[in-house]
Amino acid sequence: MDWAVFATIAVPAGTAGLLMAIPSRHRDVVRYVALMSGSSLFILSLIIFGKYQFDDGGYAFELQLDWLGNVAFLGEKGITYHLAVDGIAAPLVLLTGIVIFAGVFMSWNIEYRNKDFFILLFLMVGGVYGVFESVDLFFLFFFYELAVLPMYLLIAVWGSSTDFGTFVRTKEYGAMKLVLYLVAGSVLIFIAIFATFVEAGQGSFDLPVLGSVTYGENFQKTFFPFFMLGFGVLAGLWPFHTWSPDGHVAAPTAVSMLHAGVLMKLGAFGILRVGMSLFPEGAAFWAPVLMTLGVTGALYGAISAMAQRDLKYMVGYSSVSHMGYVLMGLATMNEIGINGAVLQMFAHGVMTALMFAMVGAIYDQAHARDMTIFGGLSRNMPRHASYWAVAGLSSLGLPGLAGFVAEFHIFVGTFQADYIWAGALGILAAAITATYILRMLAFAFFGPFNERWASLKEMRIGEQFGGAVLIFFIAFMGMWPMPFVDRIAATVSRLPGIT
Amino acid sequence: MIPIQHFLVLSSILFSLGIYGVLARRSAVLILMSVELMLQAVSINFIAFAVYLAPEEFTGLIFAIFVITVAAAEVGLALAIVLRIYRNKATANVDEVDIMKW
Amino acid sequence: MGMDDAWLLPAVPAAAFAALLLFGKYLPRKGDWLAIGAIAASFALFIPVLADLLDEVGREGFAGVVSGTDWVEFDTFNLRLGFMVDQLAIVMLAVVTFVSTLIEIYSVGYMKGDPRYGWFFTAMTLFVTAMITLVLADNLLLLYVAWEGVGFCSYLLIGFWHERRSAAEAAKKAFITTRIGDVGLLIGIILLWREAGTFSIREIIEFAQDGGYSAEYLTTAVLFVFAGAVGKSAQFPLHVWLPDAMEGPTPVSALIHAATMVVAGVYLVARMMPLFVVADPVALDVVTAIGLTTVMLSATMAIVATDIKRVVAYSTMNSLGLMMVALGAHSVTAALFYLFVHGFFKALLFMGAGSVIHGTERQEVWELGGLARKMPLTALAFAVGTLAMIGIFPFSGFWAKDEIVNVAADELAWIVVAFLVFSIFLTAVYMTRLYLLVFTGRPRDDHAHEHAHEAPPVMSLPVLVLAALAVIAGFWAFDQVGRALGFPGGIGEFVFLDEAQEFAFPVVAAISSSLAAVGGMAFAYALWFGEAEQARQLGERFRPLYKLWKNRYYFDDAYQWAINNLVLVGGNVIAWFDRNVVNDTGVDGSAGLAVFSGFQMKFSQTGRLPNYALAIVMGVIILAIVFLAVRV
Amino acid sequence: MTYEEGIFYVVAGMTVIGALGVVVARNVVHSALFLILALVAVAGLFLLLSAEFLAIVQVLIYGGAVTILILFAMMLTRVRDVPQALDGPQRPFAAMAAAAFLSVTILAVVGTDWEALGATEKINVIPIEALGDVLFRNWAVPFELASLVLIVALIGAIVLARGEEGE
Repeated sequence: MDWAVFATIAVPAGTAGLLMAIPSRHRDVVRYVALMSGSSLFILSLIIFGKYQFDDGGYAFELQLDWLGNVAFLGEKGITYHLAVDGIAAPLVLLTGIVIFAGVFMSWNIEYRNKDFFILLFLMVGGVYGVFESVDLFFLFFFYELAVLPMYLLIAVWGSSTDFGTFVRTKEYGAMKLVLYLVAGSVLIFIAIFATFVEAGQGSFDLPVLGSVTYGENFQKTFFPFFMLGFGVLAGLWPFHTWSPDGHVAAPTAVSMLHAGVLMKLGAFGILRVGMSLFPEGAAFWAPVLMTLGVTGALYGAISAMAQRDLKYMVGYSSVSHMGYVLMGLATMNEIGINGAVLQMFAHGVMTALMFAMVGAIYDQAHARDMTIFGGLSRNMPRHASYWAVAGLSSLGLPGLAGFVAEFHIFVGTFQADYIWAGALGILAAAITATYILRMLAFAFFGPFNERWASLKEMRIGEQFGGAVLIFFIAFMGMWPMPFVDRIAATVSRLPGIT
Repeated sequence: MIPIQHFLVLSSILFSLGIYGVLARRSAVLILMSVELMLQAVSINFIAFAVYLAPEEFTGLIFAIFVITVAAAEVGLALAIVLRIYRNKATANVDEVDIMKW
Repeated sequence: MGMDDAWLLPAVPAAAFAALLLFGKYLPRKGDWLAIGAIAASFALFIPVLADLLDEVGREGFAGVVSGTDWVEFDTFNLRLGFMVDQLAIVMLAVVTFVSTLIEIYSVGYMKGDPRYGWFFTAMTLFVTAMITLVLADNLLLLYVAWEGVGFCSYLLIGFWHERRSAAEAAKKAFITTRIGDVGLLIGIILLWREAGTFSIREIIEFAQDGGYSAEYLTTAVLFVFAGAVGKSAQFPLHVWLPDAMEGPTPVSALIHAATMVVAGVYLVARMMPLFVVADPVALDVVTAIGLTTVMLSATMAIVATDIKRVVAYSTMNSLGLMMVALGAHSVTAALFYLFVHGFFKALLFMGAGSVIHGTERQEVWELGGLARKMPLTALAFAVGTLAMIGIFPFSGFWAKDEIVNVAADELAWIVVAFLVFSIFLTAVYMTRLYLLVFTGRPRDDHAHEHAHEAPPVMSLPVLVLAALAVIAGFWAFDQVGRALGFPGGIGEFVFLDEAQEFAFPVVAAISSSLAAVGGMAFAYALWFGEAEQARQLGERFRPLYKLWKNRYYFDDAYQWAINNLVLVGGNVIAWFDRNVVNDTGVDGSAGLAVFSGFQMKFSQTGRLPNYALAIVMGVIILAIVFLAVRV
Repeated sequence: MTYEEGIFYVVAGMTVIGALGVVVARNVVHSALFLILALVAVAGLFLLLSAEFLAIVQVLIYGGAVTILILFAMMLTRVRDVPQALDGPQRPFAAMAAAAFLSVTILAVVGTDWEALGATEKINVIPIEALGDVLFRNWAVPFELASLVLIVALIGAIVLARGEEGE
């Protein structure tokens, strides 16, 4: 099955190529090609996740092709196309498969240049898979950029602007801010990658090779922040989070789903895979800072979400809040906390994708996102309301759904790492989450039915199906987290510097 | 017995005067003339190095020949450009031609 | 079938819930039979478990049977789906399984014709699953899971008629208020784990008894745990959600907000009682103080409440406060005994109130009256419930409440006991008032009165069963009764903290509390019987007091004010900060700075050749100097 | 002072005077004439350096072609007709830059140990046959390329200077 990992990158790239060849007037052909590709990615991801042998937590599905070697400053294995999956990447690969699969359903009704939309979408997905699966820093960075850049066009062309009455947040603004922010982050990453490369002196960008070197303490302390901030920007690290609400709100549904659901995880994944595994001492030194920023983000995002009236802004800020938990988990530097962080990446990925999908589903019909003008929608849209409820309850940490398992691990890890104040504030933020989720449900779906929205109908069958897939995984992880925990824990326990 | 330093100092003086001319003069034609002075200085250097340092190889001399060749081409082209500017802007003063800004 | 198979108790309703959720719509009668069957099966399964426990309980050192499996585990971290059966759990289980079976049957009649009939039973089944899990949990994590689960079901069921704005708001209020307590509970649980390295309740207790925790640490932790109990059991200051929770259908109020879920807080404290004992005495003092405050607040508010269900809700708070006081006197026996009988008579009261509401479609007491003739069975049952609640000999409430007064007299300050006795007087006043206004006197709303009719048998039968239990359940206090039923003795020899205690009739307590109760009834009779003129005059005379009680001590207003002016404003401030300071100033500002400096710097591009040439020469000179300097 | 040095100083003096005249003359035509002086003097230096061929080329190309071209350009642009300042406002900076450059280069010249680099005491005479031999044997391709450059420059100059149709 070693080809499976390669295929997850080849399939989106091939889909993009194939779509280019289809004349754009065949809209349905484009849709079905996208669906085929999305389903095959979903199946491939399931295979990778299922077949990953978690006994020792090492790399599986390894594939290493030479690309550049013995040139200039590069050694024998200078830059290799080195793909592999470990226990941390496996759930995230699965997450990507789930979200793109559901995302295709949510994008079914796009009429405006849908061919180009799917081309860019699949390019981005290929990049995402590439980041999770690359074990070579050069290609990791390459795919990282590939995952970020199509976003600009996707938002600027297919996005939507928000009118706040006194001012307008245009989609171009959102797109520009998002891309500039993320590119600024990658500059830091780029510097740190080269610094590591030079310091290691192995003439190789291969992570296992770089990981076999022990770096000086001062070097680690100097360059860990580069990774922490550079990747952290994509993970919504406070106070570099403001691209997230504006960008997500401006983006079209499937892009929001992918971006909040998967791309933000790239950041946290990068901190863990590159920063913490190469620089354990640096990470230990900076962990209190990361913890503080993570807690601040968690609380701050939750409180901000409470003040939002726009559904999508609420979800956007809740992403900031939940990614704050992920960063808290990473900052604990112990196995429970980091397990929790990875679990939270998965959990937040599916539930935030579901939320964005539901916002999109209602926006398509109502062309409004202000929760206060709705009311009693559950009468006409009971499924829609219950999907919202599942996503919301998962995010407020209701046991039995994915969010609880993840957040609980993070809190326990935080307490274990002696950040009692941080853990307590994190739990408080979860209570605030309950406030804004229930407030939203009460505004939009409960209470007396607002006749203005009498024409709204239940979601399309495709949207229902896509949402049901996400719900299945939310419930699955909430009820039976062992398949995830096994894989994650096996790899996390191998990380250096973890207590 | 002239030591090499004599030639080098002389070429320095020539080059510096060329610099002064390029920076101080306004007319494009005068600037070109100053550039020629600088090129002369370079040629002197080349030949001096060739004669003093590596008499068995003729690289310096050959470079000087190329310098003269290219300088001739350069003067021809540059003066054509000056004429062109003069026809368009009715001046040959470089500080009056400043549309390539901002 | 024995204690090892206790996991079946929650598993059966869980399976029924899954089936109802997925296929409920397609089942005949929307699957109510499946829900009732599953819960009845749970109750049936409870009996062999009980029998097994009774076989074992006499053995030396018996401390419950643990079974179950790992849920999440890696390295040394381990979360279990573990179940523990011991005396405490059994008493709770008896109430939960039995009362919920009866209430589900009752609901068939009460909920008939509701558009979401099937959903009601689905949610109720989920609730029973979670509640049984809560009772059986052998570790704090599973307990927390179930704890949140029952809270969520409570949210669903309070908001069952969510088209009503008030119901949607009440559901939200209940969930968020209890959630605040749960923040404390989760912190407490993790704090306990942090030192002990296990979530297992038994191991934590052993760890604490071995002195594993420092006193301050343990006290802090148990107080956090207690915060969870405060939220769930509607204790002061998180009590505000319970009266509003009456927006739910009456069977929900009976099951969740009287008999089972709200006593989970009491159950939790009883479970963790060994920790409270080891901790600083301050912890138990806090429990007592909070319980007593709740008792006094609820008893006074109930006197002026006019909604039949709200009065019963206040009486529930009153009872919960009493149980907390009992726990404050570290008497698990008294608390659990009261919990046991309370489950029956409070469910009875709610179901009686439900029958009234069902029959008249009114719930304001001033619109009711004289129903005793129209609904004799209900009136009888309600009377039994009222007497039990007041604590009149020989109804079940009498024995349980006297036990509490007795332990309080033994363990607590005299002022506490005085307040308790006074609260019994108040209880008698408001319960009698409720009964008088609803069932006696002249009908105040003729239309409602004419339409009033006795509830159908499917509703009145469960009520009568509960009424019978409300009369006799208290006799379990006697050793003879306990032995006859197969228990080692009365409840004091079955459920206890350190050592079994034989039942001793507390004469002084009984007399004083009976006097208070009878006095209260007489007082109420004098005020409210007939046209209730005296009551109105009294209300006029003590206008400020009346208003204070009527406005529920302004707690709701204060909280609403805090939410509006502190929480929401705080949220808006942060959102404003994010938009204007972080984003517009920080982010757009730095972008603007770049644009501005670029705009300014472009003027250095003069477009004049000499300037550029000068720059080139300067550069060359500088490079030359650098080169020379480096070479030298 | 040997007789060789005497000639050097005379020729060098003429070069410097010519160059100075180019950059400071108040009249553009004077500047051009000074340029001719400087160029011819440089040809003399080439002779001193035993590069007779280059000296001839220098006189032919610079002394003849280039100066004529420049004088033509002056005529066509009528630079001399309009009375105006010949120096820009940047002159003080120009002087400073030139002085700085001069000091840096002289420092470099003086500070370098030329003997160590293999400089001979006297001028080595380079036979012109050998130069021709190398130029057309080893440097044939660049030489041809140089003629190509000249052709291109010529065509470019014509195109630029000719002006648009109808002008």
